[in-house]
Amino acid sequence: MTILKKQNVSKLLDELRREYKVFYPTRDEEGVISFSNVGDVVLDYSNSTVPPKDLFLPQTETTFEFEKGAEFKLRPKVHIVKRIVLGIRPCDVHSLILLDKVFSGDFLDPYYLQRRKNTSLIAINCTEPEKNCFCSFLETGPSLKEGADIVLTDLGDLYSVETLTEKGKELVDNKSRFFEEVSLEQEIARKRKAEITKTIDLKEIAERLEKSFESPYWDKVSKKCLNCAICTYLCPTCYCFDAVDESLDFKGQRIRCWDSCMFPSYSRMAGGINPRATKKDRLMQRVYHKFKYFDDRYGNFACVGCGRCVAACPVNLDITKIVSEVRGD
Amino acid sequence: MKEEPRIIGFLCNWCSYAGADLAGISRIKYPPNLKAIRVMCTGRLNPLFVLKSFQMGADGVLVAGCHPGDCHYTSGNMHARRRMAVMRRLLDYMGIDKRRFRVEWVSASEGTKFAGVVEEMTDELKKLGPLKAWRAKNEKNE
Amino acid sequence: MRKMSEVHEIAKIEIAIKEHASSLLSEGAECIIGYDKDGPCFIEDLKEVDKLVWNNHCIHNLTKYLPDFEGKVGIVVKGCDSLSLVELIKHNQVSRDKVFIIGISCSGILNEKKEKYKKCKNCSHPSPVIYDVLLGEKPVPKEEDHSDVVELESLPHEERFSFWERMFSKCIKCFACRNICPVCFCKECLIDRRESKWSSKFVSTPEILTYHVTRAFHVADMCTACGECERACPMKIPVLKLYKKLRKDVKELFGYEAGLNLEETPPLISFSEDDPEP
Amino acid sequence: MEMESSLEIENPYLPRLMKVQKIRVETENIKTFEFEKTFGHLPGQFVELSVFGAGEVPISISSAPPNLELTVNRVGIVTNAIYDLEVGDVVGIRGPYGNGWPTDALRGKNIVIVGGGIGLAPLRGLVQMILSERKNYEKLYILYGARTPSDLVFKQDLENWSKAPANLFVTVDRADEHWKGNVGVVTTLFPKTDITPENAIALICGPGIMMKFVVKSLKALNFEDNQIVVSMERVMKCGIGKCGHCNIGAKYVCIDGPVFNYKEIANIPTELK
Repeated sequence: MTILKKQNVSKLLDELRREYKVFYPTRDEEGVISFSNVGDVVLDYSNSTVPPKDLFLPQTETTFEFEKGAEFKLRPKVHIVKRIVLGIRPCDVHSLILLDKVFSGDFLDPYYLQRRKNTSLIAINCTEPEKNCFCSFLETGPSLKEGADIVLTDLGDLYSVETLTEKGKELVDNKSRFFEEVSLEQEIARKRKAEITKTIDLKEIAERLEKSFESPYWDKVSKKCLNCAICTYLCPTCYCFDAVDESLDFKGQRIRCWDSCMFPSYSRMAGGINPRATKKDRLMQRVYHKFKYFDDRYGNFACVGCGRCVAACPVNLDITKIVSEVRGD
Repeated sequence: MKEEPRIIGFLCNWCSYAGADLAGISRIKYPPNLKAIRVMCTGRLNPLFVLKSFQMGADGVLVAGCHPGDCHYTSGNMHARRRMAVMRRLLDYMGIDKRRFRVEWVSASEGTKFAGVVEEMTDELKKLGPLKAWRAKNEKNE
Repeated sequence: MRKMSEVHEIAKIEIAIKEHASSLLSEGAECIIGYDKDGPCFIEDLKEVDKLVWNNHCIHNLTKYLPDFEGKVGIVVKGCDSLSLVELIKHNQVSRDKVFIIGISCSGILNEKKEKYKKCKNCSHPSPVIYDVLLGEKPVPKEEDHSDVVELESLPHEERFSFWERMFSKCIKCFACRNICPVCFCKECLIDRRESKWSSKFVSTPEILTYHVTRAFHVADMCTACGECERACPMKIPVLKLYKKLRKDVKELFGYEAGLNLEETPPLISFSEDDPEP
Repeated sequence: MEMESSLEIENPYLPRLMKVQKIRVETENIKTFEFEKTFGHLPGQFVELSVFGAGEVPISISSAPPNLELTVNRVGIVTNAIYDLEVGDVVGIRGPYGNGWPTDALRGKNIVIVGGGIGLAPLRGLVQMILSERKNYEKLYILYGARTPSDLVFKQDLENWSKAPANLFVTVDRADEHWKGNVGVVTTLFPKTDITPENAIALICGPGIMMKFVVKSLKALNFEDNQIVVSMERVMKCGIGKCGHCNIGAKYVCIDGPVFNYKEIANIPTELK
């Protein structure tokens, strides 16, 4: 099998940086983990505070610039840079597979798809999940079988390296001096198996949700929600965006930025009518969209079990609890 | 070319704006660095006005209104005095030097005082240099 | 670790909360806002009173939820939370006679690692300043600690700016700090008003600075430093350092501290002839 | 940084620049804008209309092809900017988007068209199309209601339709001194008609609350869910099924709608709010 010694990681990183813009997990002074292309690489992390989705769907981006004048100009701004994301977790890789479904289809989204096409993923399997991780229930982890180009597994002082795509194979071949071929069958046995302790009951969830549109359960459970956007902004599968114009005089840009179904303004129409006017409507939309509507449309739950929304909610709203508890009666 | 300091002045309609006018018609020389925005009263000033000015490229902000006790609306400037005191300290705490945000009381007859304030402030801002940090950047690194 | 006597104290408080909740509900209260094992909870049914707990998960400032209710409610309020409640009453968001305050003297809430929450470490008001019934032994109030503010004040301007720049460049504009704030009770926030173009949806550091400074200024004479904003922040931005500065300044300039009594007029809606010059 | 070959993708977010050719004032707040006849569309489809600097909004096409007319009510930032446009001004247009009215299914049927306020806009193109090939359809009822006589849109069309082979009924919620017609909400028109569900399809567009009550009235007349077709309005940002805003159940109003058979959405309780 192919291995990568831990002491070679930073050398490999330096080498990759010559050809690619490389993003990897970093930890700041306050302990927040996010993907960045500067700072020290941190691979012994459980999961990043912010998912790497912003590398593909940035929180804000300019879709085009416009210039009014004698001649009216529109300039689209699609970024094409070769990139590598190193150290992405299996759940987050799966979130990208879900986002791919949204941003392709009858209409192709060039902004997202260009980034996807030009980015290689070097994932890292989970050996020490967080207490809020429940990926095993959604079959998105803790080990990765598809979606990345290369998968690493922590085996103590080295990583085992599996290539899942042609692109991944090429990458390893091109940088072969950083990798070693060894027979390490006994090491595989040493592989720590990730223990997922959190549970979610997904049994008949579609039917249960179908039957509980009118359930008083929602009034109860939504009362403490603050309608902030933590759960949606930290969710690796939430993709909703807003588009607005920013301009001064004759020049300006159309930007798109994340939006959240938790905000009242998300569904409020000009003129003031809001089809989802209450906290309850908004929380229901989030849960139904993740565990029913998205499944009806794309054939998957829009949840990868990363547990970020559970961990970060300031009032302890727990989607696993809601999904497990909700009943039609 | 050295960048000239840019000052946004929020001037009360009933006093400082007229004071600025008087400085003009009396041909008192003062630096052209101040762009005046007339407000009906310093009490009208929302903290956002000041923040937005810095964000849009101002190096300094001047708020000028009627002397305490002389407000056209009785007490607008008295309220402003409290708010601006808090604002000034807050901005300083956030890294905007106190000298970049000035509050002055200038009556309609004080053309000379107005010119003096602008001159002083311009000189001070020249020494401090441009305030680039707060200006809106339009592109996050990709 | 807790001492044995403290454990008893905690258990006694929990029993008392349940008793008060029961009697309030049977007297016709609409709801009891308290804590269950999952955080904030809203008890409307006598049968559910047993869900109420008093333990180390009770970190939330429940006064945030009070303006949602119209009828008579009972609420569990810690020392820090009581200051917010004073502000809510003062600013006509809650009427005093519609709320029964179950005040709790609290020695600090512990997090998962069994350490005191950051906001509890330098608690200046462990005991409620307003209550209908007071549970727990009354600890002595401490002087509010502004050492972190003073420390930042002593740095040069550039360093202060780069501190805030680094902090706020992390902000994802989830608005949890605003939405969890008990004194951010505006029905529609200025920052959300797209018509006025004062704020932009473009997420850039100056834009984020503007949001936080605007919010800080708006709550300058209402903020009680309850610390919920900082606790809610998923990016661990020390926003309280900003609000505490305002509390400190407002105290120094006008001798006013938010949350301490119902009679004093908030300084930023009043003035006096001999106010200090800006 | 090394560049890799770009994907050959047409950018669906990039609007086509078009000039306003004609403007017609409909009411105090509503104007109709006419553009070049450059695209084929189906009645009931919509476009994303940009006024650069103000933003972009979805606007339904109010004319039958090949004419491109957009009727806009000023309610928000963007629609106010549209309202202020002058002939010759450049705007951006993306589309046409959405499914449009099920025109094929209407052939040989009795057609009941119910519009409320500016909700007549997406229906106007349909009426124009039906009238231009009148023999392909059976009876045609047009029921239209607005708040006051001065809120009635397409007054010239209403005049023409009253003389055309169609049963036109117009009502206003509040009359003024000159109004001689019906007074009352649009559902009060049903008893004045001889509408039956036999071989009929009803097509509705208007404010949510109006559609809710029209559906109720139609059901009282024994219309089945699948004989009722509605055109929905939601917040939309992209128009192409990405941004998530117009989500209703598993459907997106922008690509699965805006026209829905009532059967498709009847089981979701939030649908016609």
